Amino acid sequence: QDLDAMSAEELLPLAQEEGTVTVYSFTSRIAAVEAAFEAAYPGIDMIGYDASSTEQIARLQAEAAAGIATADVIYISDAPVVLTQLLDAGLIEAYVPPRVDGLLSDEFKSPLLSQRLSTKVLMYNEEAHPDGAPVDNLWALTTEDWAGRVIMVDPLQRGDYLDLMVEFVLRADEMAAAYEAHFGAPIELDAGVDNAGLQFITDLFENDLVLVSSTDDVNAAIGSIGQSNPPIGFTSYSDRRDNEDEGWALQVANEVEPSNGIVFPALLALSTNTQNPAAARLAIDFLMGDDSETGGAGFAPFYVAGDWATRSDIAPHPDAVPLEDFIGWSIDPVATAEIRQEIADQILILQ
Amino acid sequence: MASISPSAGQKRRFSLPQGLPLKIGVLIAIGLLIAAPLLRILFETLAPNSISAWNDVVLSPLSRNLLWIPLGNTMILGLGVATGCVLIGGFLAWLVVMTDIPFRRTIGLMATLPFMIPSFATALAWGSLFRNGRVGGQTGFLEGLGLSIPDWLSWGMTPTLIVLTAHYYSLAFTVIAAALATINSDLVEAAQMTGAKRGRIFMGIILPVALPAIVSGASLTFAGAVSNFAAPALLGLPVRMQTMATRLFGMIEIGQSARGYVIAILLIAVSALFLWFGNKIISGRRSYATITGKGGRAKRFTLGTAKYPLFAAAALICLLTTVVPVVILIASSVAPSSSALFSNWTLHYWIGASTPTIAQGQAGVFYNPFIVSATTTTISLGLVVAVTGSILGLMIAFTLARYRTGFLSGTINQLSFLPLLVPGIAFGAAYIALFGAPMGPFPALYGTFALLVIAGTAYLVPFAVQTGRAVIQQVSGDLDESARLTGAGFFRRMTAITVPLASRGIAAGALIIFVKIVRDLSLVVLLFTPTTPVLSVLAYRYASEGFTQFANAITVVILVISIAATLLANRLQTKSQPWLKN
Amino acid sequence: MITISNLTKSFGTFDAVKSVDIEVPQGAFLVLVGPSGCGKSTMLRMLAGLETPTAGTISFAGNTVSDGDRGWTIEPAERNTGLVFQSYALWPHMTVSGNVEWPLKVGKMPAAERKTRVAEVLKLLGIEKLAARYPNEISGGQQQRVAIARMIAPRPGILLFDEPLSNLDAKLRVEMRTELLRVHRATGATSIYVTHDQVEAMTMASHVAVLKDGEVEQFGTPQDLVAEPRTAFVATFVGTPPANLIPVAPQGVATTFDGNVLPINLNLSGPAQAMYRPETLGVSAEPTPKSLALEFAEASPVAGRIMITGTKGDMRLTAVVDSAPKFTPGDTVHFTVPETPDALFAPNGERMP
Amino acid sequence: MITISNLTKSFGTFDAVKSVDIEVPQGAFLVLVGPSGCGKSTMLRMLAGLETPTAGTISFAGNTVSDGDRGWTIEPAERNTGLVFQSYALWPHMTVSGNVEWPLKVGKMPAAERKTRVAEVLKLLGIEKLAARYPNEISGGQQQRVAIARMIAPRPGILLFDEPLSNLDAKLRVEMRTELLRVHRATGATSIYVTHDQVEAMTMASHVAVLKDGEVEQFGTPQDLVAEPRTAFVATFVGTPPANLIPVAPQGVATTFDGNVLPINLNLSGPAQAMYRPETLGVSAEPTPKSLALEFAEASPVAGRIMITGTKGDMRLTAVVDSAPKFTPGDTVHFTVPETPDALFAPNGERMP
Ligand SMILES: Nc1ncnc2c1ncn2[C@@H]1O[C@H](COP(=O)(O)OP(=O)(O)OP(=O)(O)O)[C@@H](O)[C@H]1O
Ligand SMILES: Nc1ncnc2c1ncn2[C@@H]1O[C@H](COP(=O)(O)OP(=O)(O)OP(=O)(O)O)[C@@H](O)[C@H]1O
Ligand SMILES: [Fe+3]
Ligand SMILES: [Mg+2]
Ligand SMILES: [Mg+2]
Repeated sequence: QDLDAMSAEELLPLAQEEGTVTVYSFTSRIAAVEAAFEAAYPGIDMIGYDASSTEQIARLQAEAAAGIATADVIYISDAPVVLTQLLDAGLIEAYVPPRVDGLLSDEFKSPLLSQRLSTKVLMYNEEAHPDGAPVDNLWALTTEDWAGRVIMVDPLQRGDYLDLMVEFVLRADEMAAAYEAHFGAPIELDAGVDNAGLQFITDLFENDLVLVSSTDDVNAAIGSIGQSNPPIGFTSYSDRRDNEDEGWALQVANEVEPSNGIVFPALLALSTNTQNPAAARLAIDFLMGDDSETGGAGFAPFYVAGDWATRSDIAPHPDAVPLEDFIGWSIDPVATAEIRQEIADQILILQ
Repeated sequence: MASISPSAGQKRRFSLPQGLPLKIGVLIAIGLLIAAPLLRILFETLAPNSISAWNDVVLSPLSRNLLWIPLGNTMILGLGVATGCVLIGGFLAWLVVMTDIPFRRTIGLMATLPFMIPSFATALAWGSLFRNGRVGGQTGFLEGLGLSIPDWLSWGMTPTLIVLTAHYYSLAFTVIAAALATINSDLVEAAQMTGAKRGRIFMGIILPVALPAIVSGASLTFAGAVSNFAAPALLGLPVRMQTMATRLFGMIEIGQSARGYVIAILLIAVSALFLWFGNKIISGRRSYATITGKGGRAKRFTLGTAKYPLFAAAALICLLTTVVPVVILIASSVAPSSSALFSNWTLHYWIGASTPTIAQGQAGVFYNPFIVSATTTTISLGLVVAVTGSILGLMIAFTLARYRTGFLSGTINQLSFLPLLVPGIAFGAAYIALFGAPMGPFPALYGTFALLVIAGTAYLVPFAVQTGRAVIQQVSGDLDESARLTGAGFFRRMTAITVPLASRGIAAGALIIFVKIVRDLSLVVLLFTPTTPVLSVLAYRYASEGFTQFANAITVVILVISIAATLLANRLQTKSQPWLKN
Repeated sequence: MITISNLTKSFGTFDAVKSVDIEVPQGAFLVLVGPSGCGKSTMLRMLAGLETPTAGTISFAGNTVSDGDRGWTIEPAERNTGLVFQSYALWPHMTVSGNVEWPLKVGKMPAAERKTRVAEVLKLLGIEKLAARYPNEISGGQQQRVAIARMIAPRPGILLFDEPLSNLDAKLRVEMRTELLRVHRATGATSIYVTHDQVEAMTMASHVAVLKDGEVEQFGTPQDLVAEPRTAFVATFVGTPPANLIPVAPQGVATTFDGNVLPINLNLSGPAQAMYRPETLGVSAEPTPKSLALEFAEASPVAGRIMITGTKGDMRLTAVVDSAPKFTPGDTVHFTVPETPDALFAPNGERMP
Repeated sequence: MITISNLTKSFGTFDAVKSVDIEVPQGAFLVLVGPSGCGKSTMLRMLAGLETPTAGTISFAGNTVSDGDRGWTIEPAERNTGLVFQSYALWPHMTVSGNVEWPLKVGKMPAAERKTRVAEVLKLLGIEKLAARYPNEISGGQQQRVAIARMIAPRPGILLFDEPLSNLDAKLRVEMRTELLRVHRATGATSIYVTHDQVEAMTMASHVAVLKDGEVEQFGTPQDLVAEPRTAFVATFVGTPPANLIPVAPQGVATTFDGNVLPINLNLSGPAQAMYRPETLGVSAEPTPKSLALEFAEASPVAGRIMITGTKGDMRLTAVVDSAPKFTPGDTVHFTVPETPDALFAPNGERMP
């Protein structure tokens, strides 16, 4: 019978027969999910493997080479890499639980199921700038005012930042328009630079962009309170939730031309060689949340300010800008994957 | 027993040169454990869809930033750190082992610690003193005093060099101290008789007779420095300084692993060159036999008036490289805000019950249900790998020390060093691919403790080889020969003669392995089934969620385990070498 | 029986032992003597199986144990030999009794027997009080005795000694050599013994081999060697004190002795070396017709007599006389030469009939 | 001048050297002799400054250099002494010439001069051909010579030798002692020399100190010691061969010698030990009225005579005779005792007037 078409209730007995399901997860919040899942479906043991996207990919590839399969469900970010190295290579396959099929827009269903959305967007220190973001156009970051004071993680060390760079190029036209809006003149491209997005990246790097190695460093640099002239930079909107604990004053710049950054998905997929096909599907179904306002126990760990459920029926977190008001670009993993390496090479030359 | 002749049955004819069977045995072992995974990594880069990576890395417009500049930086770091570490480590080792400096044991313990403190903590410690406003956020203590710290002192090569030296010198210390402990004091006394001053004796006699240890120490610290990611990433990136390690990490991270592996292979090749050179130095006709069959006396240098200045210098080094990072680390596990490490301390992250307002309701590490099981798993893993790694390392070290020349020895030497330079993730992946599936009569090891042990052993055996060899080379050959005459077999001699004499070096190697595997993440995370996670994985989980305090608390737990192991090793040490008592 | 044939050992281009042929009968006590660096220790190490010969073979009772030509050698462990290393090679991490006991443990001797045996050999060597010390806590001579104790404890079939008593005082040395001989006789083991002590060589040996530059100069009983040295080298090497050699050449009916014409007719046909035993030379403060003037070097009472040595250039003469004037360094001593030398050697060192 | 007063060195509870008082005049050549483990090396090490005395002081030319009572000692580096270690202590990582050269480098000798000096001492010790070898590539005796060369090269003011010639052959040893004496005289340095070789002690020493269990038994010129041993121990320790001691006790007008009554009247008032020099004892195969029967131990030609040793229980007698019957082990030898002993010692070892 067609497992893909089965409802959770139909899958349950089959899954219980299988008895276990292994989830590779890029976040440790899987532990909370595990507890909830086992409470919801007694008799099925969920095993959560917690490993970064990169490690998951390495592991899946190595397992495939050895002809073994231990994973049933893959919960992973880094969509562009996942598409090329796992999906195209046939190591994972898409699955959309029929229950949520209608609640997701197409971009979240294919090529892989997106469970929620995260961001890499322009953030500033709201203590130093109580009246709102100090910039209203990305191109301002390339000006003298912000020389040496724009900070982000090295895009050649973190895939999501590379995706951000790629997005600038994919949105070159918007970038060109924003340029004109900011400087009042159409953009002139440097030799060898063939679009406004790349020109932006180039100018940004030339403006003494400060690179660090982790998002937390960016947060601390931008957000630490007590700074008279804090830098500005790209980081996760959801990190704002740590403001109080960490002594930060992070705020998102949501009124920026043409956009403040990217919104990208966390993906759920089936391992192609899963030994527990029913339980795997059941787990994905569970991870997509129940039909309550907040997604219930399965989604609870992910119901945080600054991250958004892909399901249209889960209410936005009250502490954050709702997704529809958010100006970040949603990435297109397929398009991103196509030019990602090329952009990486360009950035490499810039460094 | 008046018969002269061995009966015909006893006769065993060797038409092989001495040592060949041993060499071949060792070669097979490391061929399987080390060469196979490395070759797999190499072949990965030669696959049709990744072969272009070679061109990209070596011969394209990208090469400059992808390879050459990072390579240059890496070599500066490697050589600089190795030099610094050997000097500082050697100096401290001499003080602790050979002189009557006050608080010898304490200094000795402190000097082994920096390696156990994660290098990010050392880098943070540097930042907390010297950080300037370039990146934003909190500035360091000195800028807080109103001093203006230039970029070169805050970021880039200089601080990275210093931090890595402060982190790795303890490796050199451990190896060199083990070697110095075996030097008959009459060699030093003979030098004293010539009228040579302390420094002269140190440079002219002590360091050279400990040359194998120095080469080992230099090799280990070189490898450590060139493969360290945390320090250059934290301190170098803001001024766009890249090393092979940061590049390699980045390439794998952004999905260009073929390029990453090519970089790794090139790093291995370059390092192999240095290693070969180092080995060349110590494999000549020269002997380093300082433990001889004429029991020399064990005596300490009296420092006289220089005692206190030297003590002050040693104490300062230890303080700066251990106490400061440890304080920062502990502070960061009790301070609610990472930007104000010394305010609002709370023990919540240690002993707090679950409060929804903090860290999404995580309970303090002591109440964390995982922590106990993770600690047990971690310690057992550490112990098992330390034992297996030491045994394999001992075999290799013995082979290398006794048969120093020849192609086979060279190969063994190089091979047994390489894992130090391979990124853990690549090594782990190769292991899964090679040994994950059932092989003939052997069951699939994937996901088992056994695979992790085997991989960990192979991955960390270089430490045991380097520390072991340095000491074994100092055991005069006639001690083994006189044991051979008694009819004792190879293993008997090994356990009764070589191991006790080299015990300090072996213990040092085992300790380093223990600390490494307990802290290691990349290999463990890839190979282990984390139903019962180890501590490092736990720390990683917290860190990736942004619960830095928890992560740091676990790091402190790991540090405490490491220190406990050191203390234990020290104890066994003194017990196991009664003839070195003073 | 130990048969050594054509045995050669080279270190790089240097030949430490060159085509040595010796047959040592079962139960014999062979003493190897020879100048420093002549290859004695190398010989012992090859016999022990620690060193593979470059060429030649060694066989024990007819079984080849080392074959340099084919490059193999039987493991030391399987030769039933014991060696006292010149360097002692004590295990620094074991106490004195531990050092002696370990080989017995390896030999699987039962614990009780082992204890007795250890106590026994330590007592034999007079080091029973040091049992609990480590090698670095005892004196050089004590270390040397531990090395001997360790070697003899398991009663090996072939005993190899490399200058085992060199660091002992004269009194102890005399006692020890008696003990070692007793051990040798009690076990009937074949022993090969390297020493520089002439008295040791003469009193202990059933056979002596004199080595020079890796070659055997003469092999025979100790009496033979003293009485009939086959070469000039042997003559100057054995005996207490060894014999003197004076370069001589015919000069009409007289003879030049080291350039001085003395009215002695040796009937030479060409230059030669004349051997005089020390007791045949006389000594006086004044020149005599048949005396040679040398510079006084040293005097020492030996066996109730006085041994007087003089040097002149390379030549060194030693006379043993019942009484002699008192010389001080720098004095001239006149050595009177008897009519007939004890032997004559050709300039190349070979004995003349 | 070296003044040693009340010098004591303890290792834990064991006293290796006990209240030694010696004055060594400037330029003297003091030989230390004594049984294995009696504290000779420890003395030298204290003189060199390598060991701090437990008590007592050492002063060089009036300047205290070690003070055990106050627990301080001047650095070896500042004493201008040189020591040939009993264990050689060659630096394994330097070649032979490197070993010899390093002290000169430390002494800041100019390179050219250094080269000459190294070549010179290597030549002096006959090891010039080994200059480029490492210590593990040369023989034991060669190593010992390197140790000597290294010590004398920088011409230290006080020369300390710890059994420097023990591993050399007799011939070389004779040559070397002449050379060492020459070095000693040429520099006028004070030398302290440990040896077990009686001939060395007799020929080289201006003064001899006999040590026993860490104490000085007798200190004097070599002649004194042989002629007038102050204790029974010294009597049996010096001389080649050393004197014999026989336990004697009065038995009416006769005397028991080791229990046997011999018709010799020694006028004793109680038990004592009679000393006989070897050359005063006779030897015969048949008993005589004044002979003692012992078991034959060994015979060896010495200085044109024969040295015969017999043992009985603990007693060991050595006679030096011009000729003797041929004995084989196990034979009974009869040692004839002369009328008067050369000296008498009380049972506690003290000399009787
Ligand atoms: N560390 C130590 N602990 C205890 N006793 C020691 C120690 N070192 C030396 N001794 C003892 O001190 C005594 C003197 O030793 P020393 O080396 O001076 O003797 P020596 O006269 O040179 O003997 P030898 O002729 O055998 O070399 C010996 O009995 C030795 O056992
Ligand atoms: N590894 C080596 N390389 C070169 N020559 C060596 C090596 N080992 C020993 N020799 C030489 O071989 C010769 C014989 O050495 P061996 O140790 O047998 O001498 P020996 O007769 O025992 O001398 P000694 O009486 O001084 O102990 C020596 O001249 C020595 O220099
Ligand atoms: Fe579970
Ligand atoms: Mg030798
Ligand atoms: Mg001594």
